[in-house]
Amino acid sequence: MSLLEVQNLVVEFPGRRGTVRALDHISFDIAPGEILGVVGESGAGKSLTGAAIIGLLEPPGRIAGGQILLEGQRIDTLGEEAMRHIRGRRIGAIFQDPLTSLNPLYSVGRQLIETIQAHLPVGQAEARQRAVQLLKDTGIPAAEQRLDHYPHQFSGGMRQRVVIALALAAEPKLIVADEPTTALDVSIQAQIIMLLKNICRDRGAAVMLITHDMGVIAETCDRVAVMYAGRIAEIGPVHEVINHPAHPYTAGLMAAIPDIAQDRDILYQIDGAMPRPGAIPAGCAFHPRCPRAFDRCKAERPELLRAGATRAACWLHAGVVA
Amino acid sequence: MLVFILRRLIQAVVVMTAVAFIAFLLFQYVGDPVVFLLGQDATPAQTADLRAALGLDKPFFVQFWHFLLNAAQGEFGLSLRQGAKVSRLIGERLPATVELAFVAAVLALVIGVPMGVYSALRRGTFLSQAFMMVSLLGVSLPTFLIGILLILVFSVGLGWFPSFGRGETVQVGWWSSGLLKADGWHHIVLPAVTLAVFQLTLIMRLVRAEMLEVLRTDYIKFARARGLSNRVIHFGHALKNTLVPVMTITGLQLGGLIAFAIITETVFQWPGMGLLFIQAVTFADIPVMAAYLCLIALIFVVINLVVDLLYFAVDPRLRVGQGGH
Amino acid sequence: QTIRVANQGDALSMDPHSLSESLQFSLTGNVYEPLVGRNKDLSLAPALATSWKQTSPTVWRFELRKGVQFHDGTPFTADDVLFSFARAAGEGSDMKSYVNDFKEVRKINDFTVEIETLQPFPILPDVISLVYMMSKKWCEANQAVRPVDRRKGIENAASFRANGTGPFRLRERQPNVRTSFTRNGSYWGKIESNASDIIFTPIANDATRVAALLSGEIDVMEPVPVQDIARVNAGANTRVATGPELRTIFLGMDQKRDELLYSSVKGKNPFKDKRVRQAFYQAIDIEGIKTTVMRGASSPTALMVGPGINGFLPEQNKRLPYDVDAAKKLMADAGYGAGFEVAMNCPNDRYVNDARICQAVAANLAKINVKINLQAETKGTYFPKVLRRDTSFYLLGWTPSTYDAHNALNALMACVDDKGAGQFNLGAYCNPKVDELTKKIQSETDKTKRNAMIKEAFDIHTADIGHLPLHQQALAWGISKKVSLVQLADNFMPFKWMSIK
Amino acid sequence: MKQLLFRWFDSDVGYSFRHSPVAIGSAFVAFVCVFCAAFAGWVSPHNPFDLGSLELSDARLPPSWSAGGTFKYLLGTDDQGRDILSAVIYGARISIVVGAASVVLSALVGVALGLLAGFKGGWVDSFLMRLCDVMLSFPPILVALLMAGVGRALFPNADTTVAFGVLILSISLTKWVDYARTVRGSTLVERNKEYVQAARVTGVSPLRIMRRHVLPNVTGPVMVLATIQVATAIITEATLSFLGVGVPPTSPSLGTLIRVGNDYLFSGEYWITVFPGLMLVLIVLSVNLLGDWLRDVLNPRLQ
Amino acid sequence: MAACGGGCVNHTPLVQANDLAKTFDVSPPWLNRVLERKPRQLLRAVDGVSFQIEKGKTLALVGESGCGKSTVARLLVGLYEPTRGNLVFDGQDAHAVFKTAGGNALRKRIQMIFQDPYASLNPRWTVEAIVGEPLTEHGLIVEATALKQRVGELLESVGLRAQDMAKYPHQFSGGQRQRISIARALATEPEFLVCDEPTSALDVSVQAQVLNIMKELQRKRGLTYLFISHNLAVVRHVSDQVGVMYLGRLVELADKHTLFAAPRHPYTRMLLDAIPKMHDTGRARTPVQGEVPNPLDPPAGCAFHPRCPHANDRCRAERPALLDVVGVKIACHAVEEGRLR
Ligand SMILES: Nc1ncnc2c1ncn2[C@@H]1O[C@H](COP(=O)(O)OP(=O)(O)OP(=O)(O)O)[C@@H](O)[C@H]1O
Ligand SMILES: Nc1ncnc2c1ncn2[C@@H]1O[C@H](COP(=O)(O)OP(=O)(O)OP(=O)(O)O)[C@@H](O)[C@H]1O
Ligand SMILES: [Mg+2]
Ligand SMILES: [Mg+2]
Repeated sequence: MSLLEVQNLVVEFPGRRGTVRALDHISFDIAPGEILGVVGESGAGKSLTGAAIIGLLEPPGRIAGGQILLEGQRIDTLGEEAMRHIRGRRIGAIFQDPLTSLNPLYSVGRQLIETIQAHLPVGQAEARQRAVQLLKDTGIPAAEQRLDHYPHQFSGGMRQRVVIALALAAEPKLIVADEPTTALDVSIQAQIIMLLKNICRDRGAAVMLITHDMGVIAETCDRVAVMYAGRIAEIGPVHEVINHPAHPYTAGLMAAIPDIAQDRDILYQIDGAMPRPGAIPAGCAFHPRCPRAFDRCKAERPELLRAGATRAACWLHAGVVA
Repeated sequence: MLVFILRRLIQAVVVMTAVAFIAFLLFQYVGDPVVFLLGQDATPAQTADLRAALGLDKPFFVQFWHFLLNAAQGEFGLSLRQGAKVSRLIGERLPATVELAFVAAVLALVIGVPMGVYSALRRGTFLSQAFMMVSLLGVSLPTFLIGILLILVFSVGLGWFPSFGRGETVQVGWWSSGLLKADGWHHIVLPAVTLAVFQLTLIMRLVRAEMLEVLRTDYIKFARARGLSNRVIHFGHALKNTLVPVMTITGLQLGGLIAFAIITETVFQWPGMGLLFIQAVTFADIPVMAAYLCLIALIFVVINLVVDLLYFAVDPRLRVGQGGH
Repeated sequence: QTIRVANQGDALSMDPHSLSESLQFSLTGNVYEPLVGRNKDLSLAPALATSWKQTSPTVWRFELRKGVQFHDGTPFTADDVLFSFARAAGEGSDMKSYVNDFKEVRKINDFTVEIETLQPFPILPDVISLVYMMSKKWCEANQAVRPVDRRKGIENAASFRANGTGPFRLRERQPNVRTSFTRNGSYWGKIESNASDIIFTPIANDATRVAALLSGEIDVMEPVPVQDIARVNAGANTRVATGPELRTIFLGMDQKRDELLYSSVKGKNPFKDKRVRQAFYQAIDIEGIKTTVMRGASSPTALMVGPGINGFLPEQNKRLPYDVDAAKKLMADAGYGAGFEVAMNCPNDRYVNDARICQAVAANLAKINVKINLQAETKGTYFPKVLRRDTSFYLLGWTPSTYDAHNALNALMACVDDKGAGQFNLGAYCNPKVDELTKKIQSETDKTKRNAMIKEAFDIHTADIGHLPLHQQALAWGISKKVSLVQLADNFMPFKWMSIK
Repeated sequence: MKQLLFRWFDSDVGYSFRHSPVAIGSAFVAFVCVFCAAFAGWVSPHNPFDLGSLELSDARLPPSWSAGGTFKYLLGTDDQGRDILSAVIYGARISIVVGAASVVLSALVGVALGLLAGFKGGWVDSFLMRLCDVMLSFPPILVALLMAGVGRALFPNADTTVAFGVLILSISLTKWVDYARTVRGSTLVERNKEYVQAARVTGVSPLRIMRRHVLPNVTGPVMVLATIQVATAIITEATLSFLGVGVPPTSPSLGTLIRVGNDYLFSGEYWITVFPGLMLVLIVLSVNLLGDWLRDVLNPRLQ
Repeated sequence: MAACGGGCVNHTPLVQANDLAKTFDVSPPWLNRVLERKPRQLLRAVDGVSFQIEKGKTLALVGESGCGKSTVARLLVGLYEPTRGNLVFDGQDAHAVFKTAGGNALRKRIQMIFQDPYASLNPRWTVEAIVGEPLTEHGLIVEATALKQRVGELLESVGLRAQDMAKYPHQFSGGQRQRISIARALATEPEFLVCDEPTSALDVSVQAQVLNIMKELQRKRGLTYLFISHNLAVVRHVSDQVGVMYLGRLVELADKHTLFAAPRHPYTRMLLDAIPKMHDTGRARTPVQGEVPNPLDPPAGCAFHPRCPHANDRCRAERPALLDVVGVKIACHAVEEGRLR
């Protein structure tokens, strides 16, 4: 059974010009221990998906359809209090900027201990013990002393390690990591990704890794979902998606990335820009930019269709199924 | 830390000299004390005599220099009008004002902060809207009108509270306290409420605005994501962070309370420094006015210093010298 | 029995010689006493002197009361009298003008003193009724030989403590907060009061003071704002005692400058024209001001002094009629049919409803096309300005401190010189006849002759329309119905005539 | 113009305005107040500043609906026979003018100095900020009180206009500090934004950068501050006139009217103070609410 | 400069930085220094950087955050005055010229493109005003219709439409904004463009659009670029030469092909190694340890030695100079000594 199952998730923002649909019928699942990458352009809805899963959509955003199942239990309809026990305990979260994710006025230890005690029935001393262990596990030297330091006394990479420790404090089975390395230096990014990957593997936690960086996905994930304009364009095993993209958008994206290993005079470019939510064209959202669009794309919205080892929301693959 | 305090002290001296200078400059224009000292039957010769005797005929800078010299020793001379040492007059009046401001500040904080927190947490509910409206009403009415209305209702109408004065006081050293007797508390209610209304409004709105900002920060979002309870998030994480910026403004407001006390003290015949000052203004009692303004400046400086030190206590980021990047 | 008394202001000091101001006299007058005091009708009464007579035109002899003790127990003798007059005449005293004309104060024996003056001084007993007697011994022991000397920055015990012979002792003094008195058990006379303690509190704000009376926190207060008289009278436990006050409120005009300051008229001074002054006079609806602004608590007057002042004659007190048409005509005759514009100076916290009187006057004058630029301001800035004579048209009030018309003539109506004559004659009205009469009145000892001269001087001034007298404001004391007291026209409040049920 | 209006209507601010009953209500009230005040001559039944028209015999009449009231004076008259309704309308005009003028003045000074401090930095900045500290140690009421005294001494026989000038100046004298600090803060932020650097790379002169680039981008907070300060300025003016240094009594502002009316609270002539008080509350409240709303709308973090 | 007719290859560099350095004084206030006996604190943001760029070529600077890349850029466009060293542009000492009346003429020839497409355009101006500003500022075009015409051309040259000039920046996407920035930079027809991370705030698809335009413009107009980035893949795509910076100094300066084919400096190797490889998935890398040291208190000797696997005592004590090693400039003792190849 999958650990997390998202079915036809719809997220809407009621706004001044009517309701905007920011996520439009998203479905995917994550198996226990699996790392699912989520990529896409800015504004594609990656963070929203994560926020919807941990139940932290910012008002006025709301889940307007579909369901989210965690270990078979439906969690999108839970009340605030019930959801609180899931957050942290069963789903951990990591955000982009480690500096702003930590309360500057409290020591790292206090934040760790309060998280542990919020979920686990342990005393002060044991909680502290666990906190030290967590810091050690995330590779922070001299964990014992560092526990009483304040966030500003840590460097960027160290802070993100602390954030990871906090997310793992109550041993959740799923981690939603929203661009955990974007704010970090290139050299440190690699360290953090490695850490995340290893520590989750050791603890058997599944990860939903949201990122911009195809390279990171390629290195870390088992499967990847490519998002476009609030929809999933393609989802499948990582090397399949990267090496044999089924959706023209994925293909374009891959071709647009300059390669460290080879020279190209001109990069492939997808003209135009991703539509904003609220101005998404009928049919396939990508069709105005798609070099291979045909009539059906303009009229009908494609579902995720099987295309080889992956599934893609593209009418090009309609025949395969039919 | 020590250096920091020293810096502030030096700044304080500069600020206070500037205050004294401006104050002194202004006093040249607010009236002529000699007219009051001499009564209606004095001859011009007497007037000139007294003027010379008081040093009022000297050039401005000479007068200012003398003033500074004396002020540096904490001596502001005799009140022109009352013939008493200014330091003593102020010493007598200081406790009344400080107690009034203190009670008003506590009132404003104790009511204002929870109201602000509530209206930030429950944005849009009826009660929080009502708080906002009521608070606005508080700033829409001039203080003196509020004072008179309170007297009209609670002293004359209902007879619950006295309308003037401090009531019984107890002498503790040189400090005369009204807060050690029930009668003193009885007397302080109306003036303190009057004085608190305006500050309460400000504090409430400030807390609300800051709290709303803090609630939007990443670390609050992350705290939610860690599954902490709302109570811990709101009152542990958010409130503490809210109070950091609120502290500065509140500190300034406290200084403002003492200044605003002028009106309240006038209305309630509260025997504090504000009343002393207003009386001094009407009679152009320059030494009293100058001393009062310098004292106010000093209070502001001290409050600012205390606020800054509080920052050190509250905000670990300011405690320097501990590793970091 | 405690009586709680409130006043708009406070005495600045407890030193009876430090300031010549009526509230200070009134308050210290409960502790200290003069040689010659006053009865309930302000007529002279024996106090520390039992009798006095003029032994020659320039000499007055006083017999002192025997067996009188100061509050500290020292007996009162002629030495104290000599000391007190010397103190009043000395450095730092504000009482100099009262004893200016003294040549010498002589001790005849322990209980007789003589005062010799430079010129004949008919009203000497009146004049010294405010010079209070202090104890020589006590003053010397307490470094209070001189009234407070601000020059040296030295405080003075007499400012905060008091040792007099009066019916009440000063118990506690907190300037501007509270001053309390207790009954003097060993007073030489009878005290017509049942009060054992008096607590005096200044309450500056009118509304607060009224509220305190209404809510029973105080028993006696002064003044009641005129608009609240009805309310206080309607109170279950309170009433207002009203009566005429000695102070006369009047308007003055600049009659000296050739070009009026702050006016639309250029090159001349309309106030030099009597027709203009009279037009102003007749345009003022003094009865209207009495009923609306003063709520009846004033008596319109045609004279510069009021009843209770020596020299006041009721038959002289006839105002020109209020007549706008006549006033318009006078203006037209004077060549100002179209009116003019002039600034008017007015205090707003000195006399009863002062700024409102000015407003009403301005409104009245608007009817004869005179546009008034009213500058109402606090006394702190008002007085320095008008005393510089930096004014064209102003409102002022005057109480002769000697209870004698000469004081008013000399201060308000005499031509301005540099010896103090006409010092408050801010518009510099000057009629040599009046000047001459004033000088004569000063030293005339024959009472009838003297009064005739006063009458003549007033007649001339009235005919000249030298000033525009408005009214005597009324006293209005708010009193708890439990309290009985005597209201004096000079607005003094002797506690010895005050009782409480 | 029409286009501008339309663009405003279509903008976020316009949208939020249309959907906020509070904003609409308070804008309406504020507009009515300002309108009445601006056209006081036509709106009000009498001219309370024309002393010649005052009848002492009509003094202290109650409002028309009370016994003894007449329809000639809808809201009654004061002790001078002044029609309260007209006095309130004219008084509102004076209060609004004083409030608005002092805000404009302090905003001009404050914005200019704030820009200078933020842009120049260095000792200019330090000096100006220390100056602000000094100003802050003077409570506004005190400064205004002293300034008003000074003004009177310097222009002893000033006519009404100069008196107003002094009043406005004394109120502005403390308020500019708020603008200076706000603008300095925003300027420091804006100055380091890349569009300013782009202009500098192009060689645009600092003065021009300040005026054309930085200034328009710091107007948001200034606007918010200004709306709220109009209200406080009106209250300050009222308080000053309570302390006896306000506008001349012959042309009373709302504050003066309230202060004068204060004296009649015990004698039952409530209308002399209540109606000006209501008007004051109405103006201050509506302006404050507008300011609040504006702050919420312009604050991107609260969107 | 020697006159050179069309067709001849000009080997004199257009831009020549000689020992450029910029030091910021970040000392605590005077009183603190006196009382706490702390010395003046100087932050050497750029510490002796020299390079040359030939006309029509692109030099890329890479390095971690805080290593001084932006400071170099600002030095080049005259936003900062160098503390030491100078910049020779087309034979003139640029910073000397900036101060004279002729400064504007030089500014015209050097323009800059910024990182943040949101902050680099004044939100209250129309695109027309933004792009037109350099033109009016330099007095190139004063007449309104001509200005419109020219702005339209500029917009079209970066792939936007002329009609777009009436819009405001917020009506454009990030990529489009960056194109507006480019149009503005091109308005004065500069020869040298300093691009400070022009694509790091952009999505890959948009990045491709911007990079393509930049390359195309370079080809068409013979522009010279200084291109700053921390993305080595992008650098490889756009540059001719690459300089690697670490803590304010150049540690390796080489031809692009040489550098990517055979990185010499351990830091360069580390950077290259840190990049996730897309097409051989699953390969575990050993990421380099440690983080950039505090620039206020840089390590003695070679600033990289705390993180360097090849560091020895000499590295800890002696700072290596940037030396020519077979056509590559390298500042590393290990390479110099031949310990590393
Ligand atoms: N509070 C909100 N109100 C209205 N729309 C919103 C809100 N929050 C997000 N959206 C819209 O939802 C869409 C998806 O946003 P999301 O933050 O999930 O994007 P993302 O893929 O995480 O982008 P990025 O890579 O920039 O983080 C965006 O187009 C955004 O405009
Ligand atoms: N104006 C300044 N005052 C003081 N220090 C500065 C200033 N500008 C930059 N610095 C410091 O100089 C160093 C280099 O900064 P610079 O902005 O050049 O780095 P960068 O390589 O561009 O980094 P990034 O990749 O983050 O843009 C940093 O340590 C920075 O803190
Ligand atoms: Mg996101
Ligand atoms: Mg940079």
